[in-house]
Amino acid sequence: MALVFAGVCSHAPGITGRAERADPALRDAFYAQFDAMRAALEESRPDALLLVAAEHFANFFMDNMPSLALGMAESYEGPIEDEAWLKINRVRIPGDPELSKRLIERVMSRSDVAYAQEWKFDHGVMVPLHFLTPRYDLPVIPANINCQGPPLIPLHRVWKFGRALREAIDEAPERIALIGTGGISHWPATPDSGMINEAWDREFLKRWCANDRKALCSYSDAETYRDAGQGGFEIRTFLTVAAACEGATGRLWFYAPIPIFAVGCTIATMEIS
Amino acid sequence: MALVFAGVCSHAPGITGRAERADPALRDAFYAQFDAMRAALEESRPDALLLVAAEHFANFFMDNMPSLALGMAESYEGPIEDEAWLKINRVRIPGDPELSKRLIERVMSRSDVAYAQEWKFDHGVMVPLHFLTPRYDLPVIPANINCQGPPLIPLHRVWKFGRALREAIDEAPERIALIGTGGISHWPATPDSGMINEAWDREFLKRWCANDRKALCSYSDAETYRDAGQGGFEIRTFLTVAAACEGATGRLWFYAPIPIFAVGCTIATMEIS
Amino acid sequence: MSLYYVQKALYQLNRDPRAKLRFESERDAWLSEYELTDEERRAISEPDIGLLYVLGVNGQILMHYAAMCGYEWNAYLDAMRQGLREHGPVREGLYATVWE
Amino acid sequence: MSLYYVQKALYQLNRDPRAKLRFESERDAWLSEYELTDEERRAISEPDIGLLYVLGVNGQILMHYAAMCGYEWNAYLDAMRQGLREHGPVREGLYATVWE
Ligand SMILES: [Fe+3]
Ligand SMILES: [Fe+3]
Repeated sequence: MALVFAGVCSHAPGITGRAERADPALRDAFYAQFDAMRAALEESRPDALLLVAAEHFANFFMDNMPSLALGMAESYEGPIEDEAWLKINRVRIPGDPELSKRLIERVMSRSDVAYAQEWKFDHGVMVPLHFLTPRYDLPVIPANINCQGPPLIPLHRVWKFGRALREAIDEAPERIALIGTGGISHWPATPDSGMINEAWDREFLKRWCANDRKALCSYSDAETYRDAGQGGFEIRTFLTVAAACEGATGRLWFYAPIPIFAVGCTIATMEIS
Repeated sequence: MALVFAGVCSHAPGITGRAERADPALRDAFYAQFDAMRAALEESRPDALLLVAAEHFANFFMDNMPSLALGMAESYEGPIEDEAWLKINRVRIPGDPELSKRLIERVMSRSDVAYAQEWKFDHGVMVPLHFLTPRYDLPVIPANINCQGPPLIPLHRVWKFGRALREAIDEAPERIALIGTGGISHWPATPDSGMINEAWDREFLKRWCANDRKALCSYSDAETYRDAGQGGFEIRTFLTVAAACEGATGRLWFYAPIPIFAVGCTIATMEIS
Repeated sequence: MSLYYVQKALYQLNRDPRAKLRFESERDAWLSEYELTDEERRAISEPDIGLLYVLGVNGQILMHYAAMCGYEWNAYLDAMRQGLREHGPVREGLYATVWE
Repeated sequence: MSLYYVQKALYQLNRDPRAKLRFESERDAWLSEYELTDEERRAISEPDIGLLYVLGVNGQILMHYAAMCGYEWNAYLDAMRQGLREHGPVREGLYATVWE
């Protein structure tokens, strides 16, 4: 059992970039839960953090859009966005190419992942790291699921990916933390930015905490688009973590729509044992 | 049943680029079988050609190396190599983005493919097209399997990809031809260029013609590298076609080592019915 | 397919400092390397953020271009809304998708 | 990881006409954008095809660079053999792989 921590959290450029425009009480309550998650993560003493993200055209474009990708670089740089816009300074984040290679080889027996020896982190990775590993001293292994440009990987294949990741993690001697980061319902970077379907989010989180595979995999992309926006496609990152922890259940630490952050802000963990 | 033709053939820049340096009798016998394959392909009246290739760092590099990729462009350009070096003129080859999209969506239910809306054809695609569709008038849908930069997709997942392709092809109303192109044993572009393990090749082709899934999937990459060189990793393209035609058997039209072409030159088809 | 190249041009602008240099020093030559219609070229060149949105550019690409062109967050949102009023609904891409 | 950038530089030279232009007009500035050791930079710059092979560059990348530098096919093969004699066995990458 090399998986020592598993959870999910929101990302969004507004969380850091437009911090001063949010309701201070709500924002600070959210930040406090990020802090609590950091404490729990640190307490699990991980050797590496496997971060399952849904990047936004920072590395992957429709000229070669992988359904699934895993990083295999010695280090990563981020954010790719303007530092002043995101309010996060550009840093280098350590990787672990040797561990990456072992995980990739193992995952490939189930999932057809792309690998990348170079990878620039966007806000989808940097916002979580800013809160969870603020000294950028924990080796990170990025994973990515295409949630931006259809055709998209179907949810039942996402579930298989989560299972494959868990198998690979369990075979590694290292202590590995797994965090998925994505939005639930949201319409980011569109005229509907700030719209959030709270009822849909709460139903989704209920299914996630119950780790109900069937219910989690039952959303069609058409339904998700209609009810949760194109940002809702990012539930794939949350599904991956649920799949990796199949059999365990989850606990919701925080959920609140914060419109200027353009997302229902979420922190949750899976109880692994 | 929308699959109307299935076969495999060699590719190598020498086949066109160093044609004048080959034994003329052997070369012309090989070219004649390429011509025969073109006639058979034309007789099958395909609407599109799905070409399973193993490209050589023309589009895909280790910054984002997909295990599996499918093209979704309106047209493709090739060769990417110097025209004089390859002795093939640069042309535009029609695609069929709408058919591509349907195939990709269907294949994604089984295999985690990357898609590409832009793709430059290298000799691995252009040499077969030069012989098989010399007027470049048949829409092509390129597929690619990473056979160049480990970690490589394992053979049992390649088999699943072939099965997924067949399912997708069978659901399309179009008449689709499927051709895989790769080397068997060879050590291309190294000091051992021209070396060919004929016994290994003939054993592989026996398994391929028998469409013996177990025997075809039993090669380890270590064995292949030792006995068939790094070029031998390209058996993945041949396996894909066998998998797509599981249950059918094959017929070897031509096999002969031609050292200056750096590969055991092969033409074979699967008897689909 | 033209939308593909509009997005590719902006994608490269977002990630490649050399693309940005060429955008500043030789915009027309740089744009001529992408297969664009006149309307698309104009939308990038001006820039007309609202029209780019209507043409179908993904917001995850567009918002960075808007920021680069000096649009503050609310100005970016307003530009898209203005684009919808001026040019009608999004024509192509993810936001125009009719999901079956 | 240095081999990664050696290969990336040559990969881009093979596929991107603008990279080739910069290679011809401002080779040092262009090379400085890749994380290379002095030996790697020298091997690309001279070019020393044999050394590039020994450093581990994949032949599917290297043969095009050799052709671009004027190496006829047999000269390319000879350069690799000469490299092995001068610099010893391939140090890294696919051809140095010890498969378990
Ligand atoms: Fe996101
Ligand atoms: Fe090849």
